[in-house]
Amino acid sequence: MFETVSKIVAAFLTLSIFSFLYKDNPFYKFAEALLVGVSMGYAIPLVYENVFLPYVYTPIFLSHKFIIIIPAILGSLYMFRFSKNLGWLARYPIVFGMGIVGMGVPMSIHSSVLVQMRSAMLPIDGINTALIFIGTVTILLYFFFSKAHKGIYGKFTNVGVWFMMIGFGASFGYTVMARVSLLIGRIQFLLGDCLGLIK
Amino acid sequence: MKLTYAKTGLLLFLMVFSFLLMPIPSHAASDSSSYIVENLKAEDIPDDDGGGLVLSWKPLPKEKRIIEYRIYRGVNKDTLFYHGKVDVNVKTGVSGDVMYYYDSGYNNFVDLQSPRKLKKEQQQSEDSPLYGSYPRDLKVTGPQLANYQILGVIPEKDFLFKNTKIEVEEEDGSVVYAGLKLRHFSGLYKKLIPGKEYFYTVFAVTESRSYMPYAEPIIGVPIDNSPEKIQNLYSAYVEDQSIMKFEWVRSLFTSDQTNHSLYLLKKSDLTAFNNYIDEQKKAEIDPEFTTTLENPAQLIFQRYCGYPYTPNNTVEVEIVNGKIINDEKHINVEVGAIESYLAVFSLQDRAGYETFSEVSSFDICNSAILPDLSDVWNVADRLNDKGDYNVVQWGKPTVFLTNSTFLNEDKTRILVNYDVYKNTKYDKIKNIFFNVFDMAGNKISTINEFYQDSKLKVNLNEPSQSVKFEMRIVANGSTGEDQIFTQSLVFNDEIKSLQPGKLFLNGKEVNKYSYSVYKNNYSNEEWRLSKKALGSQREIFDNVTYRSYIYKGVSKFDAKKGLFLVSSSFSARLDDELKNPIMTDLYPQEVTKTLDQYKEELANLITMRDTTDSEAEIAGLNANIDAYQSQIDLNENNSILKKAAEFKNKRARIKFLEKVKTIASRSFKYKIVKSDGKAHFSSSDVYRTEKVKKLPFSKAARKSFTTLGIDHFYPMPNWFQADKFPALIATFIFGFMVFFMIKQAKKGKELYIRPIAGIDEIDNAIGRATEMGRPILFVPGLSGISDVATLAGLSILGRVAKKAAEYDTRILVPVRDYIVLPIAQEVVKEAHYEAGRPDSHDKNSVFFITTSQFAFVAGVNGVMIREKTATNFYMGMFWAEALIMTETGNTTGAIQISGTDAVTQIPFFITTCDYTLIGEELYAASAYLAREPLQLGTLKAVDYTKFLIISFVIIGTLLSTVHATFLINAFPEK
Amino acid sequence: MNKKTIKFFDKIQNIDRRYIYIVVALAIIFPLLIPFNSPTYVTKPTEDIYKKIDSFSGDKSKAVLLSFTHDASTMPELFPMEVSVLRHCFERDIKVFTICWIPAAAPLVDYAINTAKEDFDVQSGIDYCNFGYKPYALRLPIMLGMGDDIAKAVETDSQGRKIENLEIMQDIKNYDDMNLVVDFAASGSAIQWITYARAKFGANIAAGVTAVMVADNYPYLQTGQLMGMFRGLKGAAEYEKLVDVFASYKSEDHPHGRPFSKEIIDQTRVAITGDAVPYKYKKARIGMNAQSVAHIMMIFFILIGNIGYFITRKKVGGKHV
Amino acid sequence: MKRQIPLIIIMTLGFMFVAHSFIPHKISADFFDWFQDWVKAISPFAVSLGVISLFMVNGTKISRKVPNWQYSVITLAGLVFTALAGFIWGTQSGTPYMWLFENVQMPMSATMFALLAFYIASAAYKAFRARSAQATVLLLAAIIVMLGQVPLGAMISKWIPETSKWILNVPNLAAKRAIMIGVGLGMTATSLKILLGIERTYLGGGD
Repeated sequence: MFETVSKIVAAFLTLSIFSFLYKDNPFYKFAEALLVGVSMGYAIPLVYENVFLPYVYTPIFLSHKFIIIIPAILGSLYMFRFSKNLGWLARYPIVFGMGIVGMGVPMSIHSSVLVQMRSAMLPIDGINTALIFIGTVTILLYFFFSKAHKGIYGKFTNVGVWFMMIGFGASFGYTVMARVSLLIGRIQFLLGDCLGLIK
Repeated sequence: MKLTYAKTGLLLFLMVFSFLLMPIPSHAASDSSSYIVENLKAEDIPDDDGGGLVLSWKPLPKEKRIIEYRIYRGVNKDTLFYHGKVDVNVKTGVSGDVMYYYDSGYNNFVDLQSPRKLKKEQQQSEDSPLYGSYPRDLKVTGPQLANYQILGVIPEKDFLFKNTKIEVEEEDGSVVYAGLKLRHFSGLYKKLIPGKEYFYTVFAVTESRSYMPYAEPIIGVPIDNSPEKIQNLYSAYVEDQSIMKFEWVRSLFTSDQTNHSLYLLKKSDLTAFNNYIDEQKKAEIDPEFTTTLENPAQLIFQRYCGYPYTPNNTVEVEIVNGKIINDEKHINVEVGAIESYLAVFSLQDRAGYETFSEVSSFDICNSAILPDLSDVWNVADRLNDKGDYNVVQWGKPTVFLTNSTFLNEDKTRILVNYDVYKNTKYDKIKNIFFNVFDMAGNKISTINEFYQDSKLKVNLNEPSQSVKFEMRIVANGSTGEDQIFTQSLVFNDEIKSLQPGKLFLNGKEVNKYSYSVYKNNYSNEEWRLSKKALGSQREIFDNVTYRSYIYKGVSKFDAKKGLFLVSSSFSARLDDELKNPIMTDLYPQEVTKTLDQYKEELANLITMRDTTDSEAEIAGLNANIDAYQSQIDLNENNSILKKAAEFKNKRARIKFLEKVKTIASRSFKYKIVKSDGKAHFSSSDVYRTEKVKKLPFSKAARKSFTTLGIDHFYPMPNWFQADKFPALIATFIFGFMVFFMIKQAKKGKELYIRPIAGIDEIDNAIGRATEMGRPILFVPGLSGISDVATLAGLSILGRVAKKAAEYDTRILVPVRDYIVLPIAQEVVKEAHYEAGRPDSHDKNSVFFITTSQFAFVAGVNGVMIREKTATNFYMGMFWAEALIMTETGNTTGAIQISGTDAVTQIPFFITTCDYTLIGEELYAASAYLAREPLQLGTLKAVDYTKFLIISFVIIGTLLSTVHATFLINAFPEK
Repeated sequence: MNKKTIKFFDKIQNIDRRYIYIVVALAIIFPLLIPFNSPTYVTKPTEDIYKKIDSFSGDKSKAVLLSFTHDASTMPELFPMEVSVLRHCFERDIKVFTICWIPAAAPLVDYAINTAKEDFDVQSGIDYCNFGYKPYALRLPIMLGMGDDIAKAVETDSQGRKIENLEIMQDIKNYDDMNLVVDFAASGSAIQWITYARAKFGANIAAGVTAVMVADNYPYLQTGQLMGMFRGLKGAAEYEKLVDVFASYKSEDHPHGRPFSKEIIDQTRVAITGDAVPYKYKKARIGMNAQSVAHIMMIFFILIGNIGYFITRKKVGGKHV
Repeated sequence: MKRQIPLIIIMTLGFMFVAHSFIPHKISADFFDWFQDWVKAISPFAVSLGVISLFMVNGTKISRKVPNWQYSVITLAGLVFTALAGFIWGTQSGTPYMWLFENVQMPMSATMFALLAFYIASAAYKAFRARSAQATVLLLAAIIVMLGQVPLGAMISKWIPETSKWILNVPNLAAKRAIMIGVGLGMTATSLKILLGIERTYLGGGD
C-alpha cells in the first residue's frame, strides 16, 4: 500500500513534467514549482546536519575552539547579500572563499596548458599523430586574433575549422546519446518500477 | 481560467503532502508482533582476544519491507543502549536465512558527536529498556566505564597541555591522575570484557520508519581464546653459515598477542609434543583441568610482537659451537644434527594462551641459493613534501611488459604495453632498448624507445606462440649494459592472447623474491613492517605522520568536573638498548614521588635480603633489587629526565619533553629483507650514512639521540616543489602578460584585433530585419552577470541595439537573470542615445521572463512566434535548452546568429543557426566592438601567450620527432 | 522536382512536433518492453578502468574512491556505472569509499551501495565506507586535504563516525593508497580532480560522465590525466558486461572471477534476456537496445529533414542563406 | 573602504595560495589546514543565500499578485514543508523527508532533462540542416559517431565503430585540445584578474 501510493505520486509527478511536451499547462507549472521548493527545502536540513553541526556547532560549543566564531560570523554576513545598505558586508565571506582561486592559477596552467602542451609535442610517428599535430596548431591559430586570416595563412587557419567541425560532430553524436539515455531512464522507471513491465 | 489552474495546483499539492501523514497509522493498524525478529543469538567469536561476540537472527521476509535492524546492548536486562544498525535494501530484502552482526574489537563508546542527554528509544512500549546511544553526560556514561575495557585516544598535544591534575583517595593512599574533558579525546572506544555477561536485543524498522517491537533480550558471554593458528611456518638451515632461518605467514594481528616464540623439537618427540598440545587445549576449554605434561620442545627464540604495528615475520637464529645461547631469555640449547629436528612457531597472548603452528622440517641449504641483496641501497628524506616521508631505494630501474593485444586479425601485429619502476636516484630515463626475438631465436626487430609512452607496436612475421624481449634501460649515466632484462610473451589459451611471462634480470627471475622494508624508532622495542615491494620495484615511500596520539586506558571519572581520568605518566623514549621505557610524568612532583617510592622499596628489599637465610629467596630478592636499582639509575642519570628536572617553568618542561617524544617517534632506522616467502631470505644491516643532515632541533633536545641522522632518519619538510617549476615560470609569464597588456590597453594604446567574420553578418542580419519591417530578438544568454560570456553578450547587444536604433528597427531582449535585467536595459538605452534616437527607445523592450530554464525558453519561443522576429541573436552562455529556441527560430524562418563559449552547445548552434561565433570568437567580437580596455587587454595577453604556446608546440614536435626529447621532457607529464 | 513532391515535403516538414514526440516515445518504449540480445563492444577507456580496479583485487593497502557530483537528473546514465563499479569492488574484495558533493546526491550514494551490496557479505567501515555529503564549497579543500591525510580532511563518515578509527582506514592514508578516484558527474568535474588531486599528488583519476561530456574529455584521456572514462550509458553497459564476464565469472578453476582478457571479452556474448543476470546489473545494456533504435530514428529524422530542406530550399530559390 | 578591504583580503589570500601551490612545507600545509577549518565554518551559511533569494522572488510575486502567483505559494510551501520534515522527523531513510526526496524530487528532476530527448528529436527533424559545407561535415561526423555507439553500427560495417573511434581520437582530440588550451588560458586570465584586483564583478554592485 505504502509502496503503491509512493509510486503513484512519483509517476504522477513524472507525467506532469512530461505534459509540458503537449504545452505549458498547470500540471507542469505545479510540478515545476514544487520541484524548486522541495529541492531547496531538501538542502536545508542536510546542510544543517552535515555541515553546520560538525564544522560550526561542534568546534565552537563542544570543542571550544573559539576562534571558529570568527568564520561563523563571517559566514552569517551572507545574509546581507540582498540588503541595499549593508550588501557590502556579504563581500567578506565571498572574498574569503574565493581566495583559493589563487591556487587555480598555477594549477590550471599546469594541467590544462602545460600537460596538454607536452602531449601536443609527441614525436610524429604516423599519419594520425601528424593529423593531431596539424589540427592542434591550425585551431590554435584560428583563435589567434592578432593576424588577419588572409592569403595562405588564411587557408591554413581554415584547415582548423574543418578539424573543429569534426570534433563538434563527435560532441553532437554523444549529446544525442546522453539525451536519449535520460529518457530511457525515465521510461524504465515508468514501465519497470511503476508498472512492473520490464523484467 | 488561470485561477482555476492554480486552484488545481493547490489541490494537487495538498494531495501529495497529505499522504505524508498516512504512513504512521497505516502501519500501526497491522499486527506488529509478527515483526519481532526470531532466533536471536549471541555467540562467542572463536580464536579472538575475548572481546568479540557475533549476533545472529532470522531476517524478516521481504514483504515486511524492512529498511534497517537496530541493535541494543547493555550489561543488564533493564537498560540497553543503542549500539549499531544494519541497513537493508527495502526492495530486495535480505537474501540469506540468517543475518549477522559482529560486536568485536574496540568500537565507539562516546565522543563529541554523541547526543547530549540519554533518551528513551521512541515508538517502544512504556516499560521498554531501550535507550539511545551513550550520551556525553558523564553521570550516565561514567558508571559504564566499569562495564567495558575503555580506551581513550588522546591527541598528544591535548594530553600534554590540556590536562587537569586530579588527586583521588584510593585504598593505598592518594593517587594523582590527569583529568581530561571529553573534547580532548579524539574518541573513547569500548571493548567487551572477557567472561562478562552482556545483553542484546534487536528490532526492525519498516520502510515508513516505524520502530517495531524488540525481541526478548538475550545473553552473550565473550570468551578469551588462544590466538589463531599460524598456517605456514617455513624453516631453513644455511649450512655454511650455521644459521637457522624461519619465516611464516602472518595471521590476523590482534591487540592481545604478545610474543613470537620458536621451538626446536626432536623428531622423536613429536608424539609427546602432540599430547602436550592436546592437553593444553583441554585446559583452555575446562579451567578445572590440571596439566601434567611438559613441553618437549625447546625454546630457541622469543620476542615481543609489537602491537599495533605489523611485526617482522622472519627470524634468524645462529648456532655457535653447536649451541644456541641467549642469556637474556635464558636460552641455552644444544643442537645436534639438524636433520633430526623439527621447528615449531607459537603465538602467545596476554592471557597466557599459546597456539602452536604445524611443525616444519628444515630445508638444509647453502648460502649461495639465498637471494642476492648486494644492490646498493640507501635511505633518504623524500623531496618535495611537507616532511612526512622517507624514501628507501635500491638498485637500478626495471622495465617489464604488462600486457599485449593483437592489432590485426592475422595476429601478426601486436601492441605491447610496458612499464618501468624507477627510483629517485635513477629518475631520468633516456632510452629503453627492446630487442625482439621470435620462437626460433631470430631477432625480429630492435626498438629504441626514446620517448616512453608505455607502448610498443611490434610486427611479427607470422602468428607466434611466444615472443622474447630483451630490454635495457639507459638512465642517469648508467648505460644499463650490466642489467639486461628478458621477458617472453607467451600465448595463453585461456585468455587467448600473448601474455607476459616471468621477468628475468641477467638470467635470474626478478619477482621470485620480494622486498620487505622494516623500520624501528627510538620508542618501540621491535621492528615493524614499513612496506612490502615486488622484486621488480626499486623504492618505497615510508610515511612518517606528524599526528601522534597517546593511548590510555580509562576507568575512572570525575562527574562533578566532567573529567575522564587517565594515568599521568608517559614514556619519553626507550633507552638505547630499546628495553626499558624512560618514564616521566605530566607533573614534576609525581616524578620525585615515584623515585622516592622506588628507593623506599629498594631499602625494604635490602633489609629483607639481609635478614633471610634461604639461598633461593636471596637470589630472587637480588634480581628484584637489581631491577629497582636500574630503574633508579635510569631515572637519576638519564640526560632527558635530568634536563627536564631543571625546568622551573612547567610548560617549558612539557614542551621539552614533547620535542624529545617527537624525535623519538619520528626518527626511523631501516633494514631490508629480501625473501622468497619460504624462509630463504637475506637480511640487510641497518642503513647508515656519514653525511649527517642538519636537523631542526636544539642541542638539548637531541642530546640523548646519538645516532640521529646517522642511522635514524628524520624526514624534513621542503620549501619548493621542484616538479612545479615549469608551472611557476608559466604563471609568471602569463601573469605578467595579463597585467602588462591591460595596462597598455588602459593607456589607450592601439591594439590590433583581426576582423571577425561574424560581425559583418550581424550588420547584414539587422539590415534584413529592417527590410522586412519585423523586430530583432536578442538573448544575452542564461547565466548571471559574473559570467564572461554574459558580459561579452551584453557588449555585442550594445552594438546591435545601436544599429537597430539607426535603422529604426525594434529590438526585443528577454532576460533570465534579474541582475542582468537593469544592465541590459541600460545598454539598450545608451545605444539609442548614441545613435541619436533616444525617442525611439522603448523601456519595455528589455524584459524579464522567468528564472526557470525551460519556462524561460517557452517564453522566448512565444515571443518569436507572436512577434515574427526576422533576426534572432543568441549571445552568451547557454545550456541544454538552446536548441529548443533555435529550432523554433528555424521554423519561423528567422535568420539566426549565435555565439557562445559553451562547447557542448556549439554543435547545435552550428547546425541550427546561420552563423555562429565559436568559443573565444565571442570574446574577440565583443572586445573588437566594445574596445573596452579590460577585455581588449585580456584578449591580447591570451593571444600572445597562445603565440608562445604554438611556437613551443611546433618546435617541440619537430625536436621530439628527431629524437631530441629534452624540450618535451621539460613539460610536466601529469 | 515536381510541385507535388515539393508540397509533400513542405507538408511533412511542417508536421506538428507532437507527432514526432509520439514516435520518439514509441521508439524507446518498444525495445524496453521487448528486450533482445545485442552485442556490447567494450572499448578501451572503459576497459582501462576495469583493469585498474581489478589490479587492486584483495589488496588491503589499496582503495578506490567514488565521487558523486550529480543529482537524480542524470541518474539513468550514471547509476548503472556506479552499481557496476561497486559490484566489481565487492566481488573482488576491493576497499571502496564514496563521497558526494551535492545534497541531492547523498541518497543516490546510499541507493547505489544498497543495490550492489546485498549480494555480497560486505560491511560498512570494513569493506566500504561512505564519507557522505560534503558541501561543494569544501570540495577543493577536501580534495587537496585527502592528498595529505584522508582521515583529517574528511573527518566523519555519513553515519557520523570518525573515520580515522574505522578498520577500513588501516593502510589507507592518502592518494598513494586510495590510488584511484572515479568521479561520476554530468559536468566537467573530473577536471578538478585532474587539476588538483592528480597534479599535486599524482592520484589516478577516472571519469564516469554523461555522454555530453565525452568528446570534451578526450585530450585528458590521451595524456593519461584521465586513466579511463565511462562514456555515458554505453560505458555503463560495457562495464556491466566486463563485470559479468570476468569479476563475477564462476567456475571450478576460478571461484572468484577470472583475469581480464581483451580476446575473451570480444568473443563473449552475454545474454541479457532471461534471468541469468539480475535486472539491476543489466539495466544499461537493456537501455542500449532502446538507444540503438533511437539513434536510427534520429539519423532517419536528420536525413528526411535535410532532404526536405534541400527540396524546399530550391523552391524558395536559396533566398535565405 | 567597503571595496578596498575585501580586495586586499582576496589579493593577500590569493597570493598566499599561489605560493602554497609551490610550497610543500609543513607551514604551508598548516596554512591550508587553517583555511580549510575556516571555510568549512563559513560554508553552511551560503545556503541561506539560495533560501533568501527564493523567498524574495516568490514573496514579491505573491504580494504583487502577479499572474500565476499561486505557484509561488506552492514553491514556498514545498520548501518550508520539506525543511520542517527534515528537522522534525530526521533525515534517515524511511522518514517523510526522504520520502519526499525519493518520490517527489528525484523523479521530477530526472524527468526535467528527459524532455530534452524529445526536443532533440524534433530538432533533428526540423532544424539540423546541412546549411553549409562545414555543417555538413559536422552532421556526417555526428551520424558516424551515433552509429558507432550502438551495436547496429558494427553490424552494418565494422568500419563504422573504427571510424567513430578515429574521429574521437584524432580530429576530435586535436580540436578539443586546442579549444581547451584556449579556455584554460581564458579561465586563468579571469582568476588572475581577480587576484590582481582588476576584475571585481563578484563583489556585486554598490561602492
